[in-house]
Amino acid sequence: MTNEVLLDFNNVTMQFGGVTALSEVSVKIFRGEILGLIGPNGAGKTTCFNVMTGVYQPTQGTVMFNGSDITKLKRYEITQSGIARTFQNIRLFSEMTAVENVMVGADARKTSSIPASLLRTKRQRTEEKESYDRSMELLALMGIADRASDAARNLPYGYQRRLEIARALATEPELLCLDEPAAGFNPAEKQELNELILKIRDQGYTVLLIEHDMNVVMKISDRVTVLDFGRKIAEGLPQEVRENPDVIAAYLGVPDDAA
Amino acid sequence: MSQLLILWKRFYSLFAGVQAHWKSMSRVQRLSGYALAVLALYLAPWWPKIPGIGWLVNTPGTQFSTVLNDQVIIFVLVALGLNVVVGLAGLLDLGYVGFYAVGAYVVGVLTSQHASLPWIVALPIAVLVSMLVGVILGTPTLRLRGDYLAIVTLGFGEIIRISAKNLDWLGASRGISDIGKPPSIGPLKFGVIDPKPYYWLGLTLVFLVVFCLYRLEESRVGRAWTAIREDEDAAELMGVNTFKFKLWAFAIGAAVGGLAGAHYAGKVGFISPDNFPLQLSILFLAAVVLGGSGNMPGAILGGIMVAWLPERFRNFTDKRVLVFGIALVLVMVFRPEGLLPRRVRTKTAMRTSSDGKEVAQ
Amino acid sequence: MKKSRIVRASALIIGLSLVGVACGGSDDSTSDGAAASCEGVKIAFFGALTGEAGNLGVNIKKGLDLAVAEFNEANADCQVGIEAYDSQGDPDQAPALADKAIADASVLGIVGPAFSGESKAVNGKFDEAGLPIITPSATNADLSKNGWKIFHRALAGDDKQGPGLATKITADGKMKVGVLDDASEYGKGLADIVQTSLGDKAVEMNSIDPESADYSAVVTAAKDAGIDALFFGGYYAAAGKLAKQLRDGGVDAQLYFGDGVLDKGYIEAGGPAAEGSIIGCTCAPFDSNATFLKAFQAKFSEDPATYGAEAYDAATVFLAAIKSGARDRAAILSFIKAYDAPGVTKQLKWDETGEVVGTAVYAYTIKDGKIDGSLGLIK
Amino acid sequence: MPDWLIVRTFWDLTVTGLALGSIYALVALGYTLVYGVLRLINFAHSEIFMVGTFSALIASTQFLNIPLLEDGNYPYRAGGTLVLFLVFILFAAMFISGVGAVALERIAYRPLRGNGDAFGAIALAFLTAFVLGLIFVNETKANLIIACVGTAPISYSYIRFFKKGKKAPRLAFLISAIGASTAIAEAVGIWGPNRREQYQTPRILEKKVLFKALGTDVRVDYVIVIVGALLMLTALTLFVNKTKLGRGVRAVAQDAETARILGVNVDLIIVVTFALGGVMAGGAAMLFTLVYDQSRFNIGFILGVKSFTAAVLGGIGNLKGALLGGFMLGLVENYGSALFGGQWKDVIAFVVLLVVLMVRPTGILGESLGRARV
Repeated sequence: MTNEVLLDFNNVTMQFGGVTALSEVSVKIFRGEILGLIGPNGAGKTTCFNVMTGVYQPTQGTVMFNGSDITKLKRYEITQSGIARTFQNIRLFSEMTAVENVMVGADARKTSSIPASLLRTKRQRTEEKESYDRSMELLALMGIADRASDAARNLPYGYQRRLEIARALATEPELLCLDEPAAGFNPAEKQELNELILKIRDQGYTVLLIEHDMNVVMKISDRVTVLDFGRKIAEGLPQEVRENPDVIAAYLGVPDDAA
Repeated sequence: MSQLLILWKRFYSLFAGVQAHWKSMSRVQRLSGYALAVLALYLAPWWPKIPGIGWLVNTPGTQFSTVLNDQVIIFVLVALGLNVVVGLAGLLDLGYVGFYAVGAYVVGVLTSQHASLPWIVALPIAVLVSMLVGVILGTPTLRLRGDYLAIVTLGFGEIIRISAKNLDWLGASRGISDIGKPPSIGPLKFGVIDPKPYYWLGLTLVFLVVFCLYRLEESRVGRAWTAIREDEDAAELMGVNTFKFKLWAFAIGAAVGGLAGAHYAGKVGFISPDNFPLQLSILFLAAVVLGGSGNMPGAILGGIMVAWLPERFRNFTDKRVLVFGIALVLVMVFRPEGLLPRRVRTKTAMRTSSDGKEVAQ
Repeated sequence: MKKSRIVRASALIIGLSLVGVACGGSDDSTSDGAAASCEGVKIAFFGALTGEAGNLGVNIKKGLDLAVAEFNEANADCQVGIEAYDSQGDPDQAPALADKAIADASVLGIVGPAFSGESKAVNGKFDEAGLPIITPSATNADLSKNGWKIFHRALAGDDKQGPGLATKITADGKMKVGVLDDASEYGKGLADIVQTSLGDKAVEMNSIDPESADYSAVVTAAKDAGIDALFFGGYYAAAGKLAKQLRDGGVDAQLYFGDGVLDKGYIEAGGPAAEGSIIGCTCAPFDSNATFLKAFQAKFSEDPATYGAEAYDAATVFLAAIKSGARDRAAILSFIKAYDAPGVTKQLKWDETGEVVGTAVYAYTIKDGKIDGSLGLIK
Repeated sequence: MPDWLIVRTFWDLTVTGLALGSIYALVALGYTLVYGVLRLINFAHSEIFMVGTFSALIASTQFLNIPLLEDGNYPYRAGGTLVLFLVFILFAAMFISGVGAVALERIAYRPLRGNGDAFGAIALAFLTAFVLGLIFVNETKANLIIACVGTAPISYSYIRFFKKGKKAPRLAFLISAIGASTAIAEAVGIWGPNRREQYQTPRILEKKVLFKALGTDVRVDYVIVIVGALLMLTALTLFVNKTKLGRGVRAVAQDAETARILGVNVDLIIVVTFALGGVMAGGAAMLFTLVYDQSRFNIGFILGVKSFTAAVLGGIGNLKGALLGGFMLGLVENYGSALFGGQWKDVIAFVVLLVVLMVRPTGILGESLGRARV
């Protein structure tokens, strides 16, 4: 972890009609860290994600990534500039094979298009091979290479969750946003996932993690940001946040393992 | 009941067995198999003479080889093109007949109405113009969601037909006659009566289109299209420039539709707005979905069925359309994914594998 | 390793196809020409028997049936067959049917094609194959200008009908005539000719969509223009709807139509609004020939309808050719070229473009819910 | 003011445009309701309308024994008899169209939702047998019956048991709808009264000019159509907003899964939706015959396309949008015809649709029965 700011989520307000989902939220993510983003249901975590990845245009505020403003960029341009994400409810391309799913992500970095594909130029073939090799590598990294040729919809739940991460990683992001990757996992699986996320971080990726399960978040996050009702109420090291009275109040009545 | 189920499964496993057997053969054997199949297709005009299966394929009341070209080839080409738009990219296009008409009209205008270019020169222009029209129509409309797109494309199909019907420049309701024909090559004479050369030309075009589309499908382009069809938002968030690829799908579909129209115009020599009714768009779509959308063999089969069946069963002429309608409902009830549903391809994995070995299953 | 079934199947198909190639040059032709007797001699009908415009084709087919039945009865040693090619009036379906007719060597002549659109799509084929045709109903003026040697029609074209109608309208003293059409090839073509013939009496009223239910925009325009007559080029179903809505909308201009409206369907569709409309046609009144009328009524227990008599005439010419001993298409064609005899509708003699020499235009009117031919010749 | 046709005849065009627009609007309601609940373009809805026109025609000629013409004149009625007759014909058309729409759902859509019931299964079994009988057996009644008896149990069991719970892809619904649409139109064309020819209706309402306003004759039939359409829309809105079933319709449109969990009988709601759409189409059909007094087997197709356009124009899924879209389309078509000529009518309609969608991608009033998908 360095002190270099990778993503600067600057004073963002997001309103839907009359409802304010985020209110003047500022978050900084440093290169190489795992930042945990927590908060009760409806606190605005996924909205944060959606603003970062261009799904929503914020009503106010800017998102700076690597020093440039990405607020107005199109979604695919944001991905190509280095932010990738997974989804809270799995959104794989279910009719495609696992490896094809990952290849779609890998293609984000490729340039050959229709004419090249039609002519099968040398570069196109090289790129296809690169995409394929990289995708298989990522599937292996996630431990799901054995089902590479199966349709995504036929994969077991845990595989699908990990496939989403592989697909996101294939876009070669600098920042990886994981939206509740451990949802629906049992403790053993969660443990595996924790190790996986740490491994990813150690490969040089920056990770933004939304998680319900406090144990997961506290265990692996370098820093934690807490949202409640669309406002940032706390930020800091896991230990500090855990003892923050505002956070305790926000979570009162919500058991730690609410996921 | 359970016995029925078992029978059903047997039937399927038999089918799978043939497939496995096919895969187990050597490359040479497979290639020679393909070559023989292709040759058999080129000899299709003589199929009705084959004892045994002749009665099955023959079309009583109409000339079989004319049906092969004017109906079957046209529908197969169109189904292939529309399959890119609807089956692969998941864009519901109810006005596809418009592109078909553009192709035919460009050839008509360039070879007869306002110029007398040879057909062979007009053909690529027709394809390009259709593609351009696809881009022009697609640019404003592809931002619309699925069903809005459907009604807007339907409107475009109608706009093109009505314009052709009312613009004197396009021959209005008189249509365009004396459209140029493909140049004769050696003994192959593209005349008025013998439809066989047109069929062979059309079949060659089909192979060409299949080849090109196969290359696109088996590349990043095909993956992008499928991803868009499966989940457009997720695709965009994975870095797919969805608008660009949707526009490409639209343009390529339009180009193939235009090619079909140009081939048709060259064959029949006369086109009028009555050749391009809105209902034809719906038949085209039916061909794609009936056969199995998103799957080239399916689209081809669907095209063949929709074109050939009505001619085969000409003997109950007045009930043909009724039967067609009921059959559409029945096929959708019994096989909602079409006659040849698309299967998840495993080929990508095997073919592009870096070390040439098949990926462990 | 065994040979694949697919390989075997393909090989089998190829082999058998080659056998087919060897056996006969042209595909699925059924006959190899006829001998001196009339065995395997057929006259074909080509046009719509089913579908949208099926009525018209059925009328024509009846005329053909009657002629052939009479001939076969009179010539026990020469039985001529009938083949029907039902195109549903669709230029898309027509070529495959035409090729079938061409390939069937026993088909020596064609009564049809019934419509102008399908004629354009297939007449070139018939011309190249030398298969003579006599159409009893395709009246589009341009058809005879294509240089088709095999083309004949048993009635005058729209280039005669249009001026005839204009003459009638002028003779009726109409000064401001709205000219409307259905944007079909037939309707637009005829309306244009009528408009040109009328000169500055005509008021251009554009087109309507025949499938549409609502013509209120046209009714409003007609009312606004203050016309005293209206010509509509189109078919009977649209004409009926139009007449009704014009009358309901308070337009009482005299209505004129072309032969596409000469059908009892117009009266059904128009109801009281159809009364008094004037319809032009180059076809002769059904009762102009008493023998034909009686024979027709005896066979079908109904009156002949539009083009029935023309179809009868066309068939008669072919049958006369067969009677004269012509057994191939070329002989039949030269027989027709030289033919000059009275038919039930008119003198049957063709010029080199295939136009019949008689160019009479008749006017019909609707009286007491019936088509009335008493207006007689208008030109 | 320029002396254009459209300026001179503006109010004439407005009245007739609103009358046609009312019919578009009523048919559009059916598209909108079904789309809102099932996210399905019910392509066969236009044929439900067509069946409605035939029901109205048959109700008047067969049940009320009104002749087409009496001594060459229309058999006009007046006063109480007229009202009674009109109401009877209206209910006949509504009833048959409603039943038709429900049957359509059972046969062509429900089996695709993996929820086929006995009625649909039996109907489909017989349709299968009919097709097979036509293809493989000569078309005699005895052979058709044999084919039915032979194949019905197989298809019946297949639909009832093997297809349980399997939901077909969206396109399959559309194709099934197109097939059903074709089949219904053709069946009426083959076996209906007067087959493929135009079918006339007796005209019992004299088309008198009711009053003059702004230099325009306002005819009584136009007034009935416009007022009738407004009344029916009001009734429908009340039903959807105030009754339990209506709330169910809205709930399912919002989120079918949640509604199911909350105890809403989704299948029942879908039936209600189709029935409502059918009834509205039946009403539209009766009003249509009142103004245009004729019908034909293929009358539905173009009118259906237009009405669906109207629904999209107003914002599909939105009841008020259907009304607005219908009126707007009727007017635009009429004004456009006067400006550019009747042959460009459809082009004008579609261009307006395109322009509106460019500015407002979910129609003028937006979607409301359900919500826009992300």
